[in-house]
Amino acid sequence: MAIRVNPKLIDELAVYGAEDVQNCYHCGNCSAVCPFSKEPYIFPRRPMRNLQMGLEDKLKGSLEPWLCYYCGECTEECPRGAEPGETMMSLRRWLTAKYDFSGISRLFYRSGKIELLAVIGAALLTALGFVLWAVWQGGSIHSYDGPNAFLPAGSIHIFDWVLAGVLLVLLLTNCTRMWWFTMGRDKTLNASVGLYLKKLYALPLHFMTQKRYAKCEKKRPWAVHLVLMLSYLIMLVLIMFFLVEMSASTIDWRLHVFGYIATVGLLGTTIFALRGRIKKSEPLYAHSHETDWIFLILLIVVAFTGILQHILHRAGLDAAANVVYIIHLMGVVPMLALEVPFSKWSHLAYRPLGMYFSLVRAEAKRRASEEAAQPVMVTQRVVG
Amino acid sequence: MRTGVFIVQGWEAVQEGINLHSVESYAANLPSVERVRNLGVRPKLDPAALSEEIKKGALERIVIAGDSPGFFKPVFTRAMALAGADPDEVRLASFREHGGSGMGTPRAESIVACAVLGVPFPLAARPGTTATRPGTLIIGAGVSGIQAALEIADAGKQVYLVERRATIGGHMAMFDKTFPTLDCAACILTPKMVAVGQHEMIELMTYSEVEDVSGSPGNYTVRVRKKARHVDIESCVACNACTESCPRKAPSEFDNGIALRKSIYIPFPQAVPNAYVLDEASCLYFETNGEKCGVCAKKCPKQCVDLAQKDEIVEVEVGNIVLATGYDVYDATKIERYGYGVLPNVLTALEFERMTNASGPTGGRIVTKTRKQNKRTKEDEWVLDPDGPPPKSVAIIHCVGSRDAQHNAYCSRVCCMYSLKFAHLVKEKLPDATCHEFYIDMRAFGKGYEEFAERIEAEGTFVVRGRTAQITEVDGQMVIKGEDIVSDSMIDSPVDMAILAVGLVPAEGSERMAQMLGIGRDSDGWFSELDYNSDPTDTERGGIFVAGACQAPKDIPDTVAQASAVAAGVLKSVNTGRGLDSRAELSLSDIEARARSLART
Amino acid sequence: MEEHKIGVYVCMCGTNIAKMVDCDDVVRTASEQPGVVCAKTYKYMCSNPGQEMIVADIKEQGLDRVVVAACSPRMHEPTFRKALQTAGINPYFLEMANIREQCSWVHDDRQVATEKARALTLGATRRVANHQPLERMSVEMCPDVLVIGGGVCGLTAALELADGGNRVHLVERASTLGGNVARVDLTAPYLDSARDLMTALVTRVEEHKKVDVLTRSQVSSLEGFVGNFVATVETIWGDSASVSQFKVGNVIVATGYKEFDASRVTHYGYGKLPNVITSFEFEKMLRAGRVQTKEGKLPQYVAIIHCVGSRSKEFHTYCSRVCCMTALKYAQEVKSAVPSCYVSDVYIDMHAFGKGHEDFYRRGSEAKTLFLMYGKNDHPVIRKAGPGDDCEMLIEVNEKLSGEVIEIPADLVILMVGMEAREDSEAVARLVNISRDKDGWFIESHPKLDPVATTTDGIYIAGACAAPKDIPDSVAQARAAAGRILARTIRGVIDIDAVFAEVTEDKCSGCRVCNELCPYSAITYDADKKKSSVISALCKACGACVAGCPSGAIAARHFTDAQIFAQIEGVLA
Amino acid sequence: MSFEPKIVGFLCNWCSYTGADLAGTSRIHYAPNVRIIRVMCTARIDPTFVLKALTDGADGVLICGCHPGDCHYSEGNYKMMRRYPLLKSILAEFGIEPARVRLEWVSASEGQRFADIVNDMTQRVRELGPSPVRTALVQDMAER
Repeated sequence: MAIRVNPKLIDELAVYGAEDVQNCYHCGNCSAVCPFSKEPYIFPRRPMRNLQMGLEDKLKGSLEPWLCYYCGECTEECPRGAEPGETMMSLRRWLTAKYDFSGISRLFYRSGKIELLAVIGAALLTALGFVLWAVWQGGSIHSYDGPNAFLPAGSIHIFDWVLAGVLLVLLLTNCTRMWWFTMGRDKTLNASVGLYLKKLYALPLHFMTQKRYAKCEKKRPWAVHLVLMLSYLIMLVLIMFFLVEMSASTIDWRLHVFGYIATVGLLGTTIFALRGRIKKSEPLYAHSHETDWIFLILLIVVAFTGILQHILHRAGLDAAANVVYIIHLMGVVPMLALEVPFSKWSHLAYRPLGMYFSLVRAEAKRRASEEAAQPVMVTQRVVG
Repeated sequence: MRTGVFIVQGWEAVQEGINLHSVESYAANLPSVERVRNLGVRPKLDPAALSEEIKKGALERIVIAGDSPGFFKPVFTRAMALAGADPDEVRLASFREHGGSGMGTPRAESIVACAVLGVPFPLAARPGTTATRPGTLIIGAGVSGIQAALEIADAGKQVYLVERRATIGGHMAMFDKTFPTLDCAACILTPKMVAVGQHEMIELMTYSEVEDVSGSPGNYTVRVRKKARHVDIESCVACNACTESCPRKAPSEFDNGIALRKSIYIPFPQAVPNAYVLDEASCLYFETNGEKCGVCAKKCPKQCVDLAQKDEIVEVEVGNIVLATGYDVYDATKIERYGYGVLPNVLTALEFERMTNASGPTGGRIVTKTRKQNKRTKEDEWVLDPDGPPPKSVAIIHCVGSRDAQHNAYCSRVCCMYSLKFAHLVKEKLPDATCHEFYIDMRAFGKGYEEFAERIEAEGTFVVRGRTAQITEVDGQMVIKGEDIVSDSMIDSPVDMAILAVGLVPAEGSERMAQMLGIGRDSDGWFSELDYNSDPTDTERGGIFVAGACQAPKDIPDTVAQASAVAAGVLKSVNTGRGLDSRAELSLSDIEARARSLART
Repeated sequence: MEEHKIGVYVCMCGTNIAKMVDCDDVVRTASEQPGVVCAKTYKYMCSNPGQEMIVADIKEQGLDRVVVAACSPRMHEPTFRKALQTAGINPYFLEMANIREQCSWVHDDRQVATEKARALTLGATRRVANHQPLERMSVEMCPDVLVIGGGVCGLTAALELADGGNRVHLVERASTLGGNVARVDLTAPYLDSARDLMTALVTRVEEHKKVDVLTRSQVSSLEGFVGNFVATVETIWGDSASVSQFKVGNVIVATGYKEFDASRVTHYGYGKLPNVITSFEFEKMLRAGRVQTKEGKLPQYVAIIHCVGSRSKEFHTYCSRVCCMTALKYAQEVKSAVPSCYVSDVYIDMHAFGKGHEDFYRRGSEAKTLFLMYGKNDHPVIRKAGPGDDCEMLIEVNEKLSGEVIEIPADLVILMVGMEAREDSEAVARLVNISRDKDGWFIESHPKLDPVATTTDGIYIAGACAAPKDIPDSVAQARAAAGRILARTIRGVIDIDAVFAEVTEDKCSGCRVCNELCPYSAITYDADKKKSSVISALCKACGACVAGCPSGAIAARHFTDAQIFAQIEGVLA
Repeated sequence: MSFEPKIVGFLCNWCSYTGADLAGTSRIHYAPNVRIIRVMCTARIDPTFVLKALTDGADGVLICGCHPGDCHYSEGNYKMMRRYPLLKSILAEFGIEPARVRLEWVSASEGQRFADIVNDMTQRVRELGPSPVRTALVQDMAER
């Protein structure tokens, strides 16, 4: 059955940043220079083709975008300025929007304004909420910790867990949708639960190490990305499990040293990324979607206020520390509540998943073809 | 006729040097012009809105002015139809088409004037004639120059044929076979070269370069530097004694560096003139300012080696000048991913032409380079041994330096076909070798080309759609990486020889030549013709013609046709004694006046 | 038969001959032949040194007959005849043995190939002994030129010649000048105005004092030979026809092409589906400013299909050369006329090879034209869309760049019909006595080095009548043909071949059989002498009369019975 | 070894000889048994040529001209066509198998066709064996 092309999709994707994909005349250069392009996942050319022709279902079901790390080799080598790298990035944005059932991320990606408003809104609500709550539970603005602390760590900790729970639910539903689009829906694919379990190792592995990213010819983006990731994780762990200890007035070096490292990591990498995007130093930074800016700004605000309130508290300026703490929360809440499930940071989940699914899919296909007693699909074809 | 003039700015940089404001005000003052509007850069035009505008102004004629106004014609035509006006009354004032580039604002204004008056520009801007000398200077003696020279000389008219190198024949003389008929290039070219050498109406100046051109159409004075050849063409009998005695070697230009020649040498056995030449650059005698060597002069039995010879400047007076300077090939070292110059068995097309040529360094054997120790330097180096091992698999890579925004955006027109020819030669000489063509579009457009392409595939060459991205060496084995698009697979294959189908680039010195002759070059550096469609061989300057690949990449039949076409341009002026003057010289008022008078009739 | 001093020269042609024929062996056997005083081989006999060797031998050893065993005489007979001339002997004392095209290139057993080469050379050696000295005659060349076809090519040629001072008779079948280009609105790749181009040409031609334009006319006969043709032209005025006759020295055939008839292709439903149109029909729409469906609706989807009738097994194997660029032009024009429209362009290979072409292709991409690639002989299929679809038609394509079988929506389909030889090309070929290739295009005398001349002296072909061509290439060829003619008319005289038939009077019985046999009525009968005689200038040396003459009174110069008998003996010895 | 016939080919200059050249330029291989003699037109081919060839030891004679209608001299090949049956009947009287003499049309663009014809004819004549004329001659020699 012939698939109906949709010439309009290319315009839709342009909104997500794929503005030059029509220039591709399919010389195959990009797929050839890409260190990750291996059968059965050949890209960026193939996804670009599907995009040009508007084969929406194929794109929705494709894992290739998640296998691309945007090292920019393809874009640099493209003879026709079709920006393969940026096209893959845009596809990731588009997919994120497709995975999200609520449609919120679609809104965000289609208009930076809406996202900005949402972020500001969430921030203000957070501020208002915490202040009211602080006043109601009789906290004193002049006390950071102790009995009548303005924002007692214990309660914040509970709030964190509640928020985390909500996020997890949102994220999981989206991930399930991702699974359905890319794996579940495909009738031809019979991947046993065993197979899923067998390949499960890939999930944490790639999540923690970004090991594939290291294969790019350029190492720096990978390093930056890794540092950012790890710093974030450390922070997450500290906040989720040691918030009380962290905000206690006595410094426990066994914990705080991690806090400081993570803060430096976060600040360093975000500043580096910001500088890059402003100067467009790498192809990866050449095109910046609104979402990229908002995300970076939030991150830097959070990191900065995080360390600042800590310093102020140490300096005994509790009132100032509390104010900064509020600002800090104003950054954290939108970032976690909006960015993670609906926008840029959702790829924290989707990329490793994509990697994981791709392994399962490839293996399943391989077994199928073996059963069909066809020649084994080789990942490298030798000519002649 | 109530006319509206709309100015659009499109793609090219043509409008640089054109003051659009002055064009606008000029247009506004033309008779019957009701409305002048600048629509800006690449405007998005809505036919409905335009038709309203036409209705409001009750416009009966539209003139679209700009570098490529044609891109906006259909929308105006439709708007005219919607407005109930005559859709045929949409006229184009194309700055690019009529030489707006370089000619500046007045030219642009004159183009607009013609369009407004409904007169085709070429009619109004037709220069008068001027007395023309009978002699003709042809610069470049490749197949194009040779053809033009013979055509003109056969009519009994004097031709001065200037060639930079020591022999005529150009690139074609280097080729083995020619597509699609596969007859050997030498077989069809050498007779013509011989004819040129023997022709009493052709004064051949090889190893010479044009220094300076002065004068006006029909009456040019050209200074030609005859570089010191140090060998007397007349008395040299090509006995080879000098070469045998010469101690120095240098890479052979004719063999594109895959073989060495002595410092005093003959480019190739069938060279015309069939005489030797001494290359000062590599000569020991000149290196030591005459202290050492000079053996060739002593050894020459006819004493025709003259080491004291100096460059000589000669002046010729001609009526017409023909540019047939041809092309150079793209420098493959600029594309590092293909490893040319690093990997020994990555060849350029011309190198392969010489290798597969029966009279080439390997006697026509297709072999891979072998590692040998250099006697003197005691170092290992890659050498081309005629008895070396033949490649088991050959990859031919299309579009090297062509169709690529990072190198040359244009298509070089001949590479697809000569690549197919290479595949045939490989298959013919090494039936057991596998041969792959990696292409983007197979451009087999000429008479018998498509059939040729089909035949090559039938011969067992694998034709793969997908441009190879890189050639690397994995423990001594050359490996190419690419995508086989149609079969949806990645290619990561060992090959023994890779041939780069390098594109064509304007010949070295084209820029200086253009300045000297006062003609334009396009954005890619090729000489600009007077009119893409109707005047492919004339130029803005009277009495100056372009023929063959120096105007844009071309294959042999098209080149030959252009050469003969140029002969027509030359002969008609020589025959009547009067040739066309320069269009470049025409003033705005001349053109406008002519347009007005034509409009009246 | 008097003794001769024969020289035999065997060319190795690099390795073209040498790799399949043992040239030295051929030389050995040849040198044993009676009369052969020297026999040699050389790498390239046609090269300067090669020719000089022959000249030297003739001078030094007093050779009076020469055999060159090399490539086809069609290639180098003139070259070597010239060499003989320079050496001071009659050029017709040469005979060539074709041991390349008809031996080394077509056999794979060195021994038998050598044996055959030996035989062929022997044949030539025996034949050449019987050669007689022949003199080329020269007749004067009429400067006037007949140009057949009033398209861009014919017009350009006419102008070029007229500007050169020659009188030109321009004959056009139709009632107006302009040909196919006059049907086009804009030209690719720069979208320049084809109308301005044509107006300029036509105006100049009509104003030119040296050009006689004959529209509604066709050449009914062409008598005579190069330099002295007599053309008869019929002009139809309403229902009356007038006949004019004039003398011309040369003829340029610029009859152009005709577009492929789309209704021959069934799978595109042309003629059945109302909104499937040809490129020329679309040109009309553009000129009228009405880019719309038959129902008068604005198309939302336009599809352009390449290579209709070209590059296919069923119709024409060749590429029509201009369609790709024209298609890209339409893509631009549709986008301009109907900005909201989606254009898809279904092609095989994008032939964007000329100046500015690739850039134009890129602009097509920038305008978001959807380029879809189909395989040769795996053509798309068009069907009517269902009521549910938002389009008139659906085109099914096996798309190569994605490997998917896809359907393209279309409200308007433009078929890029290729070029083919005109129906009257056969008649024209016969009229001016030139040959056509398998596709009906006129054959040039050499595809590379002589693209505008033909095998018939004085007849030139230019433009798309020789093979598909775009405007610049046609114009170049038109000028090339003009250049050729100018070169010859300027000299004023031309040499005609010395090979023709002649009657030995005393043998002639006056039976007049030959008179009827001659296709060129070159044989006249002298009633009182009761003898026939040949007008050598008209004779094209076919030899029909020679073979037909019952009393063996007619001899074909250079093809005498004696010569051919000798050759037969030679090849069989 | 098997008997290899000698065949004389008379080719017209404009179509068939060019066709044979094309077979060459296209490197189409075919049997080496044919020795080509160029004539301007098949109309030039006098029946005596054929007889001469056969008596001089040819086992077969191949005559090639332009396709009907394509003759460079407009109708030379028709003249040959008319002459051909006549020729055949004469040969028959001499007891020469008709298959030994063959008239074919080969155009300038039919290199492949020319090669096929040569191969086919060579095969047939090979099957026929040496020409009776030739054997007769040999006996004649022997008797003397």
